[in-house]
Amino acid sequence: MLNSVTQVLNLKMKLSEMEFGAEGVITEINTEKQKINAMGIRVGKKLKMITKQPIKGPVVSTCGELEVAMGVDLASQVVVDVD
Amino acid sequence: MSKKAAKILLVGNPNVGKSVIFNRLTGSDAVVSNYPGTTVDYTEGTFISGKQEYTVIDVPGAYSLEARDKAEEVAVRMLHEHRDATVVVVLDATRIERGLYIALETIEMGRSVLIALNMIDMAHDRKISVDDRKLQKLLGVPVVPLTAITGEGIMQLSDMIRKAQASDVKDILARAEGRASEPAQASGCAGC
Amino acid sequence: MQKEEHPNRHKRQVVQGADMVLNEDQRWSLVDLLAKQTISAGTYKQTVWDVIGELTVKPLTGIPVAFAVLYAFWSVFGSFAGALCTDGFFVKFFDNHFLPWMQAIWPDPNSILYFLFVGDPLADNCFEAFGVLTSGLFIAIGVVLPAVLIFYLMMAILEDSGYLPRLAVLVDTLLHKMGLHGYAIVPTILGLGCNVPAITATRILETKKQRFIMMTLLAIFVPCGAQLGIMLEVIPESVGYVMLFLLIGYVVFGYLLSKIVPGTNPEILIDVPPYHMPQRANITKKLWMRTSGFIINAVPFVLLGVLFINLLYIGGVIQWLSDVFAPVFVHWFGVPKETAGPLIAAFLRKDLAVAQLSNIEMTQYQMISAVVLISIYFPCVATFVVMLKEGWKELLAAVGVLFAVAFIYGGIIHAIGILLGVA
Amino acid sequence: MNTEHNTAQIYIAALGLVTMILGLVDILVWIGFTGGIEFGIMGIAGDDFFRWAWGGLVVFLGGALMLSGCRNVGNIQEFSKVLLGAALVWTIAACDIFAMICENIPAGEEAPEFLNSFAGFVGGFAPPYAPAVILLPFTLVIAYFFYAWGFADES
Amino acid sequence: MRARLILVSLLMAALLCTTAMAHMPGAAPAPDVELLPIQIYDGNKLVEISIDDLAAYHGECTGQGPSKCPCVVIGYRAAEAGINVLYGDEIPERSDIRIISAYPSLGSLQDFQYITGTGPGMDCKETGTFNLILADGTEVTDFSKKNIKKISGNIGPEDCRFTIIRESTGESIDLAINDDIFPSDYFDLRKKVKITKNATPEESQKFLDEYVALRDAGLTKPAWELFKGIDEPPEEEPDVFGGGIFLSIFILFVAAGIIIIRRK
Repeated sequence: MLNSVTQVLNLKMKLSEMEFGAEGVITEINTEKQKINAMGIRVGKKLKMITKQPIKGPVVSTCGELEVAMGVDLASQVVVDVD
Repeated sequence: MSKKAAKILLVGNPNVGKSVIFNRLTGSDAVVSNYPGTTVDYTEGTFISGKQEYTVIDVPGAYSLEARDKAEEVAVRMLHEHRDATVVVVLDATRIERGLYIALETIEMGRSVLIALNMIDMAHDRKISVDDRKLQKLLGVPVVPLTAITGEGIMQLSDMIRKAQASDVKDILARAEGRASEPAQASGCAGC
Repeated sequence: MQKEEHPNRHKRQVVQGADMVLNEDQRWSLVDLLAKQTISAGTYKQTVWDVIGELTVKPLTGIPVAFAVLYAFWSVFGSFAGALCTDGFFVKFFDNHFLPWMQAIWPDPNSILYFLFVGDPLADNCFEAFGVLTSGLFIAIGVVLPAVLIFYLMMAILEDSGYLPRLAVLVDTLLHKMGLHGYAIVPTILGLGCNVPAITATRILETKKQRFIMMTLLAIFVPCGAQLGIMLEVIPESVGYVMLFLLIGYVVFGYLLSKIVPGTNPEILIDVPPYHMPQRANITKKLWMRTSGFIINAVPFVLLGVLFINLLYIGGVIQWLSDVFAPVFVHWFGVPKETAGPLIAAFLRKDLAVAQLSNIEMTQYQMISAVVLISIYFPCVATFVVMLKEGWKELLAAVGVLFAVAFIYGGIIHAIGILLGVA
Repeated sequence: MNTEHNTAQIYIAALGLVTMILGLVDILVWIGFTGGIEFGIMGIAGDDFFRWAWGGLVVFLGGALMLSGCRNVGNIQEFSKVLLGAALVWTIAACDIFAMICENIPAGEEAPEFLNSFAGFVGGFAPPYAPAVILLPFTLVIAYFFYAWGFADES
Repeated sequence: MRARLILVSLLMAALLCTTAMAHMPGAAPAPDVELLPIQIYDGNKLVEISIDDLAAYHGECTGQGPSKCPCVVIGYRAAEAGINVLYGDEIPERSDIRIISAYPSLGSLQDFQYITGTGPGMDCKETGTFNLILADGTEVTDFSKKNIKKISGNIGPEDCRFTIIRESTGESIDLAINDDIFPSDYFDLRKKVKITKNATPEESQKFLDEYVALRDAGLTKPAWELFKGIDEPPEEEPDVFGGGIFLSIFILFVAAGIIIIRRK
């Protein structure tokens, strides 16, 4: 059910809460903006969430050609408009 | 008679093949030394191109000069310590945007810069084509495409080092936005 | 050296000085502009390598690969350093040729100098000779050097191939809870070979806190290659339990330390590069630089360590210390009185202490707790000295933590023994 | 689904199953159900935790990966799992062969000379072999599929 | 192949240790080496004959208490080596064993009598055959101490020969003592000390030392060093053939792999 809702509402979600393999456009990055930007994860870029390690482990996501792994708290700072 | 050994700093993101280029350029006399006061190491070596002798320093990888960790801090300090050094910014052709950021920062510091566009073979495999001529025109600094792994383009790199030059970021901005101010070298209209 | 706490303030001036024209956002938009005009990306069909790249990072398929990589790491180490170099060549060379030659050319066998440098004249193998030039050199060149060589080689291959970041991501969950981050797997693996290169490898971690925790855990819970070899030879049946206790200690005390030690423990934020074939030139250069670095600053310390011990033996300090500490060992740690000597000697020569322990009869549980005590006890002298180079303040703090941990954990193991009714 | 994919699927499924069973046998032998067993040219000593329990687990997981990927083997995602499973078995086999090489180069403990005789060296490679080594040629077929089905070329 | 290896190494280990008390006064006690007993079937009962049984039997016959003089040792080793070669892992029937000795010494002949069950005062369900046929072909039947002493006046190392025969298959093996086992002057010293009894104190002391050395050699040396006719068991030579196949296949695959990758 959740999936169909996001399809319709274009729900904004945190990267850390995205489904495996979900894609979306980054709408905002709250704290540590410069650090995350430097890695190539920037507002307006298309991002795909590859995997999450179990028990609050790092989140791995690809953005264009880049593949970046970030801690779960960092990932919760990134908000993605899931399509 | 070769002039006093000119200094070259190899700057760029980690994993872009800086050390492969370093190995290609320098002989086996490269030595690892520790940057004073920190736990960060860097390698230094020498090579001769034409009559000019160069000492090359492989600066620790950095994503931006907005130092985030010890290694990036050392990179920034090295840039400031070696004021007269030519800076070769190494970009990964498959992930060029991330590399361009640090390239722009270096140009903004007013340094004489040369861009080494590495991993052209990888880019070709991934169907990414980079118009280095255009980039050179826009940035106003020489851009040398190469594939360090096979050694292709290394010769051009060592020849072009003499042609490294500074550039003004405002001109780059103008050219990028098509406000046709005269490009640094070749004529040709901008923005068409 | 400016303080760790507010680096950004200082750096901001450097970067945002007069020469910086654009701010971050303007610069990124310029980057986008440039990129748009110079890059054209065609459609790109995922190759097998990309899919494998993803599979090795996803936990379900990634963890088996991590098991296989660690297995390969240890197996190649065992075959190359163990079977081929140390047992196959160095043991024979040192015992049959070097030791007799050494004993022959050294003037009179009962002088102090002889004892210091060649050790006990009756010894028939380099291990018991215990002189600086005999067993010191043997352990440094014969045992530790091949181990470090193969470890550095494999570590370089892992780095260049691009697998190391994936391994770091896989283990980050566990290590992050211990105040470290994924890349701390590198010093841990190196530590199983020899603690000295591992301590120098802690530079891979970002903040002081992480480096301190890593160094302390290395010094306490990660047994070095020489000691592991001896344990396998002398007490093969209880090595499993000893390693189990060490692993539990590593995780539990890592967690505790991350709670106590001040300082920041930033989350992992790393780029995961695509796989590419490691370059031979790169690897040989890296290997050469690191190994020569190891020889230059580690081997002298191993020799120094053996010399230092011999002086202590002559001075009778070891004997005095073991008498003083005997009651502690017997009541608190529950090990027989005679183990006090080897346990004190373990302060300086871990692997020999395990050998001396083996011929003191005690129950298997006592043997396990004694060996665990030896490994969590002080690191070998070379490690001690390399830690000193990394900063004497950290060293003192590490020593403090080490005594506390050895004391507490020794007591806990003894208590568990009593509960199980085995001690 | 052309016939070649079908036969390949069955082959990979069978191979995956056999690999899992052999991996399991390694672990069981170590746990001590039976002393070291020899079966034709395959021998499982089962005496050392590292080689047989850990190695056995890796072979078991390799088999599991092959099985998990063997359904529609034409698809790149599934085939990569099969390839990864094969890679696990190759790792163990390669480590065994490397171990054989390293153990056979030096002469025995007591022998005065350093290097083993040539006959001694070659003799060291005699059977029995570990299960992973025996599975090696069978898993190489997967490498053949890799090239034959054009996964390799990026065109 | 493995079973044979274990047996050989067991035999080696066993040979290295046996307990002995020579009746020769003043002889040093034998090295504490324990030898593999000879196993034979007497009827369907398995009988194990160890060197101690033979020493005891020899002591009984000579009335001087159990002693492992060199002759007893050599006799035992010859019988054991012969049986081992002829029967391998099987255990022989007592009746199937025939021993012909050319060495007229009390110790060895009593060994053989005991093993074949033909000795005085022995009640065995079945007996093998034992003959003492000297070098010149005459067969000696009177095994009394006096008679043996008389004819063993001038024997030498060349007399120390035995033939063990497996009656059922007719197979036999001739064992002669190796030249380096008996010291050159052993027999003349023996004559002086034991028979003519005119040995000087140094000579008897020298004889005593050689006596002990001979006994210890007999106990500790492996069979193929003691006797001509026993070849050293091939120390498990590596299975070059199996290894060769594996290596060549391996190299073939690696080469093929490299070529394919090169061509890619």
